[in-house]
Amino acid sequence: MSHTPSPAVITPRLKANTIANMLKRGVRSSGRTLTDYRPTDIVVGYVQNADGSALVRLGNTVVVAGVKLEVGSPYPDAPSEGALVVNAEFMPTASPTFEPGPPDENAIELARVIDRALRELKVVDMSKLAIVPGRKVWVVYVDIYVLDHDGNLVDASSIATLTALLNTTLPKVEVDELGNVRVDRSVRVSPLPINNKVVTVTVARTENVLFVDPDLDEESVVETKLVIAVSDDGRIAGIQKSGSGGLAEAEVLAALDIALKTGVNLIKTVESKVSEAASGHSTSTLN
Amino acid sequence: MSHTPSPAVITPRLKANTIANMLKRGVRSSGRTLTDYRPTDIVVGYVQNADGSALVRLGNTVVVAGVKLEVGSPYPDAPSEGALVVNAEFMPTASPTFEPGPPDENAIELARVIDRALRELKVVDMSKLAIVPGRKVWVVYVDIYVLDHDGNLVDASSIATLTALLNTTLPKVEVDELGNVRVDRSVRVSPLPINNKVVTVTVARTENVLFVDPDLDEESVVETKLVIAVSDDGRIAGIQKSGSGGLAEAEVLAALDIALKTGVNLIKTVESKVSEAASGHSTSTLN
Amino acid sequence: MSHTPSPAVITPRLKANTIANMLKRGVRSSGRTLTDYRPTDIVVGYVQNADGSALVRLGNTVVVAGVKLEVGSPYPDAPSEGALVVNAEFMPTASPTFEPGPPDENAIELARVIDRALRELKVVDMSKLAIVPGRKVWVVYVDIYVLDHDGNLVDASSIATLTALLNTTLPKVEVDELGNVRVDRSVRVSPLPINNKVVTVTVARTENVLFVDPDLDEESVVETKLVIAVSDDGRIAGIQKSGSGGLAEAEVLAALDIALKTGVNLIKTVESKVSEAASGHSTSTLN
Amino acid sequence: MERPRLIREDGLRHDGRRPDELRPIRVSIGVLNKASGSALVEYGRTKVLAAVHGPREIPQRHMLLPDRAIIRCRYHMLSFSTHERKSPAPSRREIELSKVVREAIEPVVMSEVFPRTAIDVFVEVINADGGTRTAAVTAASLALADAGVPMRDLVVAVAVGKVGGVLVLDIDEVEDMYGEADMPVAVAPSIGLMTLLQLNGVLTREEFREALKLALKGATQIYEKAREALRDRYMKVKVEE
Amino acid sequence: MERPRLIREDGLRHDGRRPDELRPIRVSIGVLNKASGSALVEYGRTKVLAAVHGPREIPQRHMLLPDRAIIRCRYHMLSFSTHERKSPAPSRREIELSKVVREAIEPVVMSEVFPRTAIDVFVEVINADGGTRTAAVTAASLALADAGVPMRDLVVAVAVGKVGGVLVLDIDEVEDMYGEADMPVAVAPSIGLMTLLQLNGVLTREEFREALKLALKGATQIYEKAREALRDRYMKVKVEE
Amino acid sequence: MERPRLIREDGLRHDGRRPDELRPIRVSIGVLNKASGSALVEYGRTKVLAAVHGPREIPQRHMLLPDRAIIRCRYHMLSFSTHERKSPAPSRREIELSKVVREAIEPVVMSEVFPRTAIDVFVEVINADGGTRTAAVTAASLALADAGVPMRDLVVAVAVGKVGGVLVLDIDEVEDMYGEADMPVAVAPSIGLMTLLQLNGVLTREEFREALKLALKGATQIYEKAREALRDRYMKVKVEE
Repeated sequence: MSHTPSPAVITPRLKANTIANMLKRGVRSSGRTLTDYRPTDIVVGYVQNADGSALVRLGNTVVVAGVKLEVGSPYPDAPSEGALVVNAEFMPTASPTFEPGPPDENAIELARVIDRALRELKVVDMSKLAIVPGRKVWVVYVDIYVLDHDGNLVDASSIATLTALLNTTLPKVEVDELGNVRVDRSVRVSPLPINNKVVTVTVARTENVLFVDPDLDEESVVETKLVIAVSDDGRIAGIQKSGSGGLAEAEVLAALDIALKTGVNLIKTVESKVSEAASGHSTSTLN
Repeated sequence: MSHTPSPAVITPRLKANTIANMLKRGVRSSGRTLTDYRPTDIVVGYVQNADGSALVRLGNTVVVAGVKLEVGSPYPDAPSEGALVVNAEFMPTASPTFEPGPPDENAIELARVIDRALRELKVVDMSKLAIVPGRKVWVVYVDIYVLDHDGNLVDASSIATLTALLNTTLPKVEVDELGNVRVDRSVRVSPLPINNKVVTVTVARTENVLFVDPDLDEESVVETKLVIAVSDDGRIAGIQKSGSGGLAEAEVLAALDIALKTGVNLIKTVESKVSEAASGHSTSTLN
Repeated sequence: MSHTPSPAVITPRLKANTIANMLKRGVRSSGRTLTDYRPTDIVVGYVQNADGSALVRLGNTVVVAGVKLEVGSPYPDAPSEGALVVNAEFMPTASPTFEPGPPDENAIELARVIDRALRELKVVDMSKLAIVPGRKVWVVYVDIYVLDHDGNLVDASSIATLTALLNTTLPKVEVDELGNVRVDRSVRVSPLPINNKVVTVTVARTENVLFVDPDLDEESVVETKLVIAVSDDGRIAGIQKSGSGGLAEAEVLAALDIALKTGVNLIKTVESKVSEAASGHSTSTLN
Repeated sequence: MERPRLIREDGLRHDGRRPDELRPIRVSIGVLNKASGSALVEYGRTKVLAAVHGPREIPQRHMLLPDRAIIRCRYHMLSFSTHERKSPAPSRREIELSKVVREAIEPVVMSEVFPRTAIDVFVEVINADGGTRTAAVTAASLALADAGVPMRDLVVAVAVGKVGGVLVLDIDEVEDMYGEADMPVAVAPSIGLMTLLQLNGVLTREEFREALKLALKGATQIYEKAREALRDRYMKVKVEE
Repeated sequence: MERPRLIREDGLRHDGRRPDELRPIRVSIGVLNKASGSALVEYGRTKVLAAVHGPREIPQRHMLLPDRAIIRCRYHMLSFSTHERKSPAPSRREIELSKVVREAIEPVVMSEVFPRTAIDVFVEVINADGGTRTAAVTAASLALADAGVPMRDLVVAVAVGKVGGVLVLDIDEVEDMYGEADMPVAVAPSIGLMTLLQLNGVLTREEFREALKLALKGATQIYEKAREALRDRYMKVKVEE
Repeated sequence: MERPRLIREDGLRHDGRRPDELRPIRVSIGVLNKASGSALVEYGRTKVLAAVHGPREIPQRHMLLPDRAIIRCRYHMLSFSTHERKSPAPSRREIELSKVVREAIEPVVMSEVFPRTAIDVFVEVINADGGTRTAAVTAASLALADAGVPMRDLVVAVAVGKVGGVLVLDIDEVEDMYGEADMPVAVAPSIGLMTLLQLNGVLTREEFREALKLALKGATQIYEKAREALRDRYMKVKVEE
């Protein structure tokens, strides 16, 4: 059962009021404008045992995403296509309010929003992931872990996911005469085939003010968010209104415009980080 | 762990006392005699996506039962027979005291009592449900949902189950040379093969009074119930004593006589509703 | 999540203090010396439906262990070897503080300590448990149930496990031309192949005193235990420090010496009980 | 099942509807006896039951809020409501939609009237033929009204889809499965608030504008149906008294 | 396993028993150290252990009742007690039988003596050869007596079956598996109450009457065994003191 | 994967280390923003993050103790940290190691300073290449220090293995998989206490003595690294202030 959440006790009411009043005047405590996105720091290939991975810092929010390729059976209605599974967990390291245990509705919603954007835009080229058509295909597991929570987990997760997918390489496989598949992860044959790119951009609403990329303090005064998936060619690849409030039609259209501009830029940042890493220049770590 | 239930707070103690006193004098608040069954309203084929279904109203108790046929593997010890799976859930819509979640012991007991009656009387002719003998058979899933709870859930469920089974048709299947089975639910080839018919009749005991088909208020004063499965040819196809009390031998025999008479009539009601529906005269709905 | 346990309320503080003071003087309430093990009573073959079983009483601690052999698939990396699965449950019969439900961390730790000792010492000869090499092997399920808890559950469980394994016989199997395996448990073809033998010996520490085989009252004053697996040839086949305290190097070495001596003797006791039983002299039961 | 032709040569849809045409909508209020309020809503063959218990006290006191009622909501599908039998365990989709439906009705409930209580909304999908979440929002909103929970407005919902390149109103399951986009929208028309907005699929900015307009148009029609049903129910009660 | 001949030509059963003959019944009381009361009951090869904790306070206070003790009961099978290994997860059968066993002992417990407490009964099936639920009821009843819980009567239980057309007492697993009906019955003989009655199978009214009579006859014999065991236990304790 | 040669002809190990040589150890303290304390510890390619929340009050009051803080600990592996993807459900191994890690740090925490509170330690294995539990203990101990929890000593841990007949320090995954024994040890060097000791494998008494000596030697080196990192962190903070 989904239930009205208790207000997080993280941000004291006085501070929340200050934040809300500043936002109404178009000012943010961090000095950002309403449409400023926080700096994003991306470490490509952070986890050696993953087939692709990324650590993303969006302000003080930290997310690690990893891709594992496993040999599995295709869906009966798509016998020559790979499969995609996206999971997200909010780790108890990220916030004193996060409990260990299976993903709650927020983590499930986050994973499903990213999953749908990847799927609808055909980000991964599933048609190239058959190993033995009709029998064995690659299953692409994307696992997202939020390690530190300073707001806007969806966007940070979507950036980490896109980076991890772009960082993923297919291991060598051998198929014997009986159709058994042996994977040799020590040899990498090609990058994961990618068709398109997508990130989400979150626009928050407090009273009548719209602003992008809320941090944790700002989220304490947000009742409604629009999470907008943006493709590299500037189309809308998904929307999710979230939170216990509503929006007017004009607000939705304004939020879209903010998101489309921001999203295309974020994808460019990811692309440049990934090619930097491919040419061996990525160095940063979690510290 | 099973534990002594708390008395439901639904019926106030004063009202419960009145009900108990009336019952001792052979009178029921509804005007029924001790052996009167409530009127039953049956909608045959209530759910389009089910392979067979029924909505049953027993007084103000509402139950919907549906049958889904799935292709499955036979049990090793009966390679040419179909399989039967009966589940029941008490929906939170039915009572402010029902919590969402997996079936509790009462729902499990209800499902198992109906399951055993169907199985022991061979209601569904399992020998005719092989698709590829030894490899693929029909699995008959009967799912029972209690939507509104005004007492005697078992009988309402058993009536809905029998009706749904009589309403079930087998979809067309095609088996290819590899033994793969394709189901086409848009074409119906034959009714589910039925050998016998069964319903349960519940006889309740309060102090020394026996009465049939208790409603929710009456259940608040009942310590012991006998659920008696009755076949269309007037035999006993199952018994379950339920509740934290006991019965004397003579009471058991008296309850049986009530149940046998009532059960045979209930089955006739179901049969006539099903044939009405087959000839296109069923109309009622949940409203 | 593992958490600091609440002190069990079973043993009153006054009594605990007395026990601790006595131990410091090298005296135990039972009259045992610090290195005395409690008498062990072993019933070989206690459970008819098991393929091997034993009931063990260590003082007032009672454990029943049973072995079931099931036909299963081998691990891909050991296609011609059987598999071993060890589970333990602390039954609510054993203590008013044990709750029914899935095994807690203590039961899981116990099972894994015994599992590792069996595995590392290759107690069961897995290479002889293939039925159809690469396809079908015996899976050896060892299930341990603690029925009465008077301390030192690990050792009692390890003794019961070893006895049950030595009591286990392989049923007859028939493999048809399709590779299907039929098991006939009414015919027994050979004992389970055993390479080596192992039991654990637990040495407890209270302040600076080491003593073997703590009973439940003694466990109330124990902060640290070393569970030491001992092989029939006097080697160390596993160690697990348990409890919220620590030990000095010299204490560890002293504990080892106690354990090695005790363990070898315990294995001899088990061996003689098993051969007694094989010649038909075992009689005792749970009463 | 082969991909059907979603837009016919005459411009109508696979079931004969015009692009901007709703399926037949049926609304029944107060269909259950033991719930505080209930409603059965049908969009074509999609059939959804909603029941409300409360406002009431609950044993899980730590969830309650000092200044308003909390809303708890479960979206649940009966196992036989779908083409393939749905396993009884709650799916991730059901968990997400329980949140989405809750957040669609929460903005209109005057929860401040009943502090320290819970209002429980249970949605049961009896038959699923596309649009179950939108029918669920409409049903939940009517069940709340039937329970006498004070509300700022009714919320009604409908999905717009893009199928065969055309924007169409109130898509059914075939159109959802084989179409290019599905955009469910919930609206509280009198207060001008969208309380649910999802897009599954890819649209340009212009297509999105059009789709939104179409959704609001459909919602207005459903709103009229819903208010009419409430009026009928209310007057019947008056007469019966 | 092939269907064995259940009734031999001489009219005896597959294990040589007469139709109205019990298996050897063994009863041991007070077999556990840390439980308030315990009993081990064997019907032939069926071996069932019951332990009682309480009456006691429990952390789950919301379950407790102001005017009497609640009884909590778990029927559980050890994994190796059955022919095929039983998975450790509680089965639907175990959940049902926990309720059935609880409701079989509840009528004789004088729970009003210990309000606001719980009496916990744990039944462990160690070896299953038919009749585990009836042996469980007998064992639970004796464990309660051993724990000093005041009771109106002992409850004992036994199953009657119809096998090969013949009504037989105390059926074992083979008879249960291949027979036509299985009817477990629990009785508190001194107060004339049946506290468990189930029928799995199809009987006519007359067959049922006969079966019931046979069950009551068998129960009387078990009742004597049980009382004798209690007497022995009690006297031993006296002597030991 | 074929069994690699674990000890080369020149006496060095498969990765070129001497038998008594640690992998490169990296320690970062205070890497997370929202935790009371945190540390990232790397032993070669093994990468483990620990975070501490508390001392704090918790809703589960029945767990708390009147005379000291309780420590709660979870050892958890990210799904992609291992060769084969780890299923998200907690494994029995993770449950055991949560206990083992908790019991390794508990002896040095001065829990009596904060009665009726909980100190929560969350360990996340980001990349697993052998020695995750020992890196976890070191990380947990540093995260506690970073959180300002008063401690009697730091605890650091390292595993000794027997591979190809040779005792070696700080074994990696290949050595663990193909070696003969694995013995993780945690030590609080200044107070001379071993707080974790496990042996998986078979050793003689003499081998065990040797192994223990080697472990204590390795632990001393890690202890220096850990103290240095704490000093750096502390001084940086001073300077920043």
